[in-house]
Amino acid sequence: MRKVLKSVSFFIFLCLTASLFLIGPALAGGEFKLEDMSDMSDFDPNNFQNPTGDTFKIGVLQIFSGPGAGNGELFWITTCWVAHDINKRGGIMIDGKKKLIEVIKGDTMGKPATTKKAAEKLVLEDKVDVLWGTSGSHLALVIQGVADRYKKIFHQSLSMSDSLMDEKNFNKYTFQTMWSTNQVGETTAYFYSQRKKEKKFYIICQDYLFGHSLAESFKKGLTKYYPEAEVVGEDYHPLFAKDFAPYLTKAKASGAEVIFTGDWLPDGGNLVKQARQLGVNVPFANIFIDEPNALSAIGPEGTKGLVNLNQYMGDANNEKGMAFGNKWKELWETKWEAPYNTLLYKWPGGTIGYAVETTYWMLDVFNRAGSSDPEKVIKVWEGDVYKGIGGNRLEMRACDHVVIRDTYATEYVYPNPWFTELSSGTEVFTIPAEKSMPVDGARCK
Amino acid sequence: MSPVTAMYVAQAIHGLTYGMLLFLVASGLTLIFGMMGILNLAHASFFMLSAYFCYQVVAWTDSFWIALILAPIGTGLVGIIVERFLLRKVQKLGLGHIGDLLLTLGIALVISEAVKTIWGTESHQVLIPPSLQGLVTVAGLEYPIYRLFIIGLSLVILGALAFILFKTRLGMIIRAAVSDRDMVSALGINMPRVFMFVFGVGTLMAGVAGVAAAPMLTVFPGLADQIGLDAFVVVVVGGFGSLLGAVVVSLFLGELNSFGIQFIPRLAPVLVFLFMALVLSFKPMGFFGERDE
Amino acid sequence: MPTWGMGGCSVFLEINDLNTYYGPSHVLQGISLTVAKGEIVALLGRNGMGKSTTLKTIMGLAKPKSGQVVFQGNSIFGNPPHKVSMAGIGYVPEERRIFPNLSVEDNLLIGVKGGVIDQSNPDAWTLEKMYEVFPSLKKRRTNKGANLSGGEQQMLAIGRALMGNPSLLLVDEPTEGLAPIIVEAVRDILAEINKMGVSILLVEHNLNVAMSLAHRVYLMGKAHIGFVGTVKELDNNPDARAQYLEV
Amino acid sequence: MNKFVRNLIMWVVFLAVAGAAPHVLGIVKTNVLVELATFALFAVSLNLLLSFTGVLSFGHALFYGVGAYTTALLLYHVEGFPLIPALLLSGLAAGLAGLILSPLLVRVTGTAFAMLTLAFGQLMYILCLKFREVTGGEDGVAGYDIPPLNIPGVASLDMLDSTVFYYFTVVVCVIGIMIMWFFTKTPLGQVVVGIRDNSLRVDYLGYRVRHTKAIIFALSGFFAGIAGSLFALFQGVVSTDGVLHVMVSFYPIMAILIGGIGTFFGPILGSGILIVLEDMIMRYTERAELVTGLLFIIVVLYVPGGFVWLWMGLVARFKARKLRMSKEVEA
Amino acid sequence: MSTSILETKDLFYDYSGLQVLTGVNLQVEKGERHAIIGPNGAGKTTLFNVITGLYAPCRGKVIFKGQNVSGFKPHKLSRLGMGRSFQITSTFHNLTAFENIRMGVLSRMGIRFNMFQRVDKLKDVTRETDVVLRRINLHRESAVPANALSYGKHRALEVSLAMSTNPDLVMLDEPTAGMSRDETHSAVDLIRRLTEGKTMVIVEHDMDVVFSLADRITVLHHGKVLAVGAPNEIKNMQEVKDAYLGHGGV
Repeated sequence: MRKVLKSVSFFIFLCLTASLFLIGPALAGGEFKLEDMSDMSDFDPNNFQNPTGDTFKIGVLQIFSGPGAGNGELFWITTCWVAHDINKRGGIMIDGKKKLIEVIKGDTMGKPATTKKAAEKLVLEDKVDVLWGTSGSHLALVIQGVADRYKKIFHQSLSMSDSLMDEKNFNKYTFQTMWSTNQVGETTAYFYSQRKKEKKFYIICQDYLFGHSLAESFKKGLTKYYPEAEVVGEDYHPLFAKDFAPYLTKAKASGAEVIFTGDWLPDGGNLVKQARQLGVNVPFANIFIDEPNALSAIGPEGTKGLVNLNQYMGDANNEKGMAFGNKWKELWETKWEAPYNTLLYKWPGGTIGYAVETTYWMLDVFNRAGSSDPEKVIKVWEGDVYKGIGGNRLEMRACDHVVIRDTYATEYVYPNPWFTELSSGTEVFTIPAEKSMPVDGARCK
Repeated sequence: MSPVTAMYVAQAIHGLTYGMLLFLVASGLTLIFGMMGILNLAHASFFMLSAYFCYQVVAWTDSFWIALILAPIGTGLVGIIVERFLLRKVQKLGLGHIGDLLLTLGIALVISEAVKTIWGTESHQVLIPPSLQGLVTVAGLEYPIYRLFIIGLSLVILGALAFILFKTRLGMIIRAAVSDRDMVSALGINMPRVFMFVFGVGTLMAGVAGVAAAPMLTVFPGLADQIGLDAFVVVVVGGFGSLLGAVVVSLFLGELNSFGIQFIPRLAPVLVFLFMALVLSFKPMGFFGERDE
Repeated sequence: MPTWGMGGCSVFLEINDLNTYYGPSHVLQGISLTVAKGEIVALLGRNGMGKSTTLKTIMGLAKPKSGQVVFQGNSIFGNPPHKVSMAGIGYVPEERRIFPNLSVEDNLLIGVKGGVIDQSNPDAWTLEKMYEVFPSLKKRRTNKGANLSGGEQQMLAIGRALMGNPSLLLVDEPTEGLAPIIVEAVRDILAEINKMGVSILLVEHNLNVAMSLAHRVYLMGKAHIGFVGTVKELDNNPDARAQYLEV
Repeated sequence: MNKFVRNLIMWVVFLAVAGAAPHVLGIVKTNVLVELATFALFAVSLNLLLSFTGVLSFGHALFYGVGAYTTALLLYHVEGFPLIPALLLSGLAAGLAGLILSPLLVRVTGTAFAMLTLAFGQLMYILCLKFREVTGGEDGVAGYDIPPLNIPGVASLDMLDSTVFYYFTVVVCVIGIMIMWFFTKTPLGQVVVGIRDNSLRVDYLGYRVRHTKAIIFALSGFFAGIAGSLFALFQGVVSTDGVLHVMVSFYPIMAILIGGIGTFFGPILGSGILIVLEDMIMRYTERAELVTGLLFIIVVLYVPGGFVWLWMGLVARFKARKLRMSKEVEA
Repeated sequence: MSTSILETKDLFYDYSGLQVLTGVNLQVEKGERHAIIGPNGAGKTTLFNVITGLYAPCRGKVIFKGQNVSGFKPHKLSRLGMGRSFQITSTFHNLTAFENIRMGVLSRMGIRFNMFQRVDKLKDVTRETDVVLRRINLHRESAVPANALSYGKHRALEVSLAMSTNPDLVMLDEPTAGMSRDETHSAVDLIRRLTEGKTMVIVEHDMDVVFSLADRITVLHHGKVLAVGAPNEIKNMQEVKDAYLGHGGV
């Protein structure tokens, strides 16, 4: 009797395993479907209502106070948006029942010590299921530590440093959906190598680790794809610098045709603004100077010719992305109040776009894992492929948990369908994923 | 002018622009210290506050020029209120620098939070007025009108300040008070009121700098950080209470910034503090300073 | 010769039982004195007895703890210096305290109440009148205060106080450290000012000067008044002199 | 005897409360206490300068930073470096920094001292940003393992356990603060207090003021370094902004001012108020700095000198009243 | 000559151009009580400051116990056996009377850098301090902070502090400044008792004090020594009277 049972169960086991192998690939991977999206007309970011009861909790770690508090606001709306949408769809399947999504703030204040405290509070007191954030690789590193220690999934959605997932820092609970500095460098170099219009580059970056590694990766990218190009000068300025004129004067005198900058705001905006004021009309290749409020102050003329490099251009890329963007824009026009009524929030372009997209992905992964048990989630997310808002392919590299995806470049023109106040990109140049790969983590070698 | 010469000349003028802006902030700081002995940690916050006022006035009236007048005045008024109702009380308590320090740091924090509460946390933009946009070309050197305007404006303020200090009775009183304020009050002059005025003027000048800087920069809550520290260096190196020191060191730091970036960009910020440490180690009163305390 | 004595409308400045502390040090222990209108009163005594402190306390530069200070019928006890000054008391401090970085003329002008010279009042001090009385200052009117000689500084300090048209002048050690010839000049000027109707409370260590100027004398011992009388009375009282002044 | 009993009771209460805390409060709040203890140690070390030597340092973060970086770099580069030596070496490194700077620092007082320390602090901050090959710049040093505390033959304590680490921190901080307290009671401590009150007189009594000051800078630096080392162990990451930023220097000053300047235990009270308040505010508002700012203003206006003085004033008033009442009763 | 403990030779000092000491020759014999008097601005305090090492002389020499000590720092002079008090009370005002005196006692015992023992456990220091306090009649106020003492007692502490290192030569700068008559009286007693068998130099304006204490008097005028002599001689010198009472007398 026993034997029979044993063989039957073995048989069943075999069948199950086989079916897993057969069905697995079909199951693996999710997709964002616009038609599934709920009616968002009642979404109010100013008064976001968290569900109560037994919920699935996202801990959003960002700067919510101090000088950088604008960052917090920006990403708060993106996570709330996704939560609202998913909640209206009924939530996600966790441990056999549908759970609604709750979003909880964790204020990093931009400081490592506060970040640790905030992350630990989210994990231990609020009992979040996943940590989400954050700008600043030194802060991301702190959160990785917390994630590792308390065995929580950390959806690292906003930091770009390659070193975060290298052999030293890798931890299996962290998944990096933000592209990395190496990808930026290769993307930029590849774009210019295909265009073959400009040959002389000047680098102006912020004087800290991120700025330097971005500059390095760009130079590496040039040697790889565009050896005939020349870097005619490079400068690194302190964060929140006041006067960029000395750098710009040097850049102008160097005869550069393009200035490559990794500056984020407000530095990036000030850089372009002061360049135009100084009559330095060299185009900037950039990743963060796509903030419409800052650009509108420079005006359509001054923003013409800016080349923006991005991991997400759903708004311009294709119909699907456009459709999603229009839904967002309608609400922006009709519903939202300050601070969400400025140009920054008009289109879910670069920054907002990828934050929304990868948050959908993350929730989809949990849904498919059917559990918030990290081990199960890791199994699902490693090697997972997801079709994003514009139908673009996102792949989570199994060996080191970094995203592999196509990247994009666009040159700003005027007029354009998006803004009347500034130039913006219409034509998008796609850099295939294999041309802009994240650095191989140790486990991938 | 050859392009290389043009570059150097341009760098020199950049240094002048930043130096003059710095002077506007530092001169108030040094006057307040020289006369009242107050180490005002909130001074740069007034710079930022004025930039926000400027943004607001431009939003209401669409005129940079009205903002250029109203924003510094508003800032000066806030300064006067702070002096009259907070600083004066604290000075009476006789806690010395420590009291001023705690108070002004508190004020700095409150201002930066108030700004966020009123205007939000994101960056705001102020445009250069149309009449000051564009470039002028002199001897082959293109230079933006607005930056020249800043230099001109600062010179006007410097001139006005010099006029007040050296040609008016009030200036006489201020100069006398820097060396002996008790004696001044024994001559029938209401020193508390003079203090209030000086504090108001000091913050007003920081306010002018704030408005002048607004169109070049972004108005955001972290606006005050770097210029505040730089202004401190100016005051310390120039000598507490010395306007001449403030002028000289502001311009020096401005040029150090420009040419530091030109020649040794990686070390420019180190230089500033190394310079300050050296000066203080061997001349604790600063270059033009007369008094400690 | 003005009358002196307690009470009456001629009493100009009246100090009663004044106590002042520097920290724990009780530097004035119940000082009482009066100055009548038009009078020169000398406050004498050795160093460190509290003479300067008495003047400073009247002026509001030292904070008194208790007592009365009545000037022209109004209490000025505990008033800040500028109010005391506005009430009509001028102050010529010990060591002159000239503003070193101001010109001579500015040093004078800063003493003008409200900054405007009252042209309607013929008795009001003007720069012209001042230069008449102090011709040496006229020559050096554009010089910085720091560059004056001791005598010139003393003249300037007196002139500066006079520019406020005080009716009472507190003068602290005006002849200290001056050459004999200058001492004479200072004495003459103080006498002249007094003739113009300004009462003077004088602290002086040079007995010669004090005795030749004053109508009345107070001698201070440690923190207290030890002797009051006319110059003549002091002359006739060698004990008091020996106790409070001499070697 | 009375005093002895009172002290005994205080210690028992303290040990009971401190011992029970992690079991009552949970990890997050226990970690707040760890932060508090470290910060208190840091503030007391600064207070050795401010309240006992009478000089105001705007650059105490320098020593804190040196301590933190020493620990981080030691643990990062030397496999299996033991805990206590790391802690002590960090303190020594910071103390050494104090000694090295002392020839310049002893020459000045007052504002000049404040500004000179500010300059050195900022110089260190910028140098650490620039030498990113060593310090990791903005990102800092991370990814080092916190070694267990090995007491040979007795136990090996796992410092990754929050509760264990809490006890460890509390013990280190209490010992550190007690040593500093002890120091203020030694002859040299007396000389230091004398220097604050009247450095010229100290000179005239035959003491070498500058040497004495140098020792106190080194000592203050040592304990600031220990505090920095604890920070490094606790955070697992040491970066310029975290340990060398100018606000790191200002914060303990605020703690001293709020707690009670001129007293030994005031800074501990001040640290408690600041840290606990900040933790509470952050739970309810994003305007934490507004509350801190208002706190500073209110303290300086209404509690000048800090809460310890307020308390002592109340006690004095209470005693005076009791005395008066007892006299009335007698009458 | 050989008996003089302190000597200055042709001492010059000026404050940025203002000549204060213009060649002072002073001799203080071992064991004597020597007073320096003179009108204000005669340079008494400056002379004190130059002798005690606060200022270095521009020219001339200070010889203490046969050694040229010009330009020596105060702590060095203190260790050689010179003490001083100040005209403006300069104690450790926040410390108690006991702690004040203990500062001197510690220095005398050479305990200057000890940070390994509690100071209140140093029995001999405590005992010695108590002895001093009793001698100056402050033992009842030993726990009172200096600035809470009555003025007279505070001054007494000032003088005692100068004596607490047990110097061979003590320099007292106007020890009775600002005291009431009664206080002055007891201060003179105290000084007399404390300086028994020591050498003392005193600057004083109160002539009662000077004449009741001093064995010898030096009169300083315009930065120079005007006269030296026993009290009675000085009293009767015309030039001294002139210097004190103004030109020509009354």
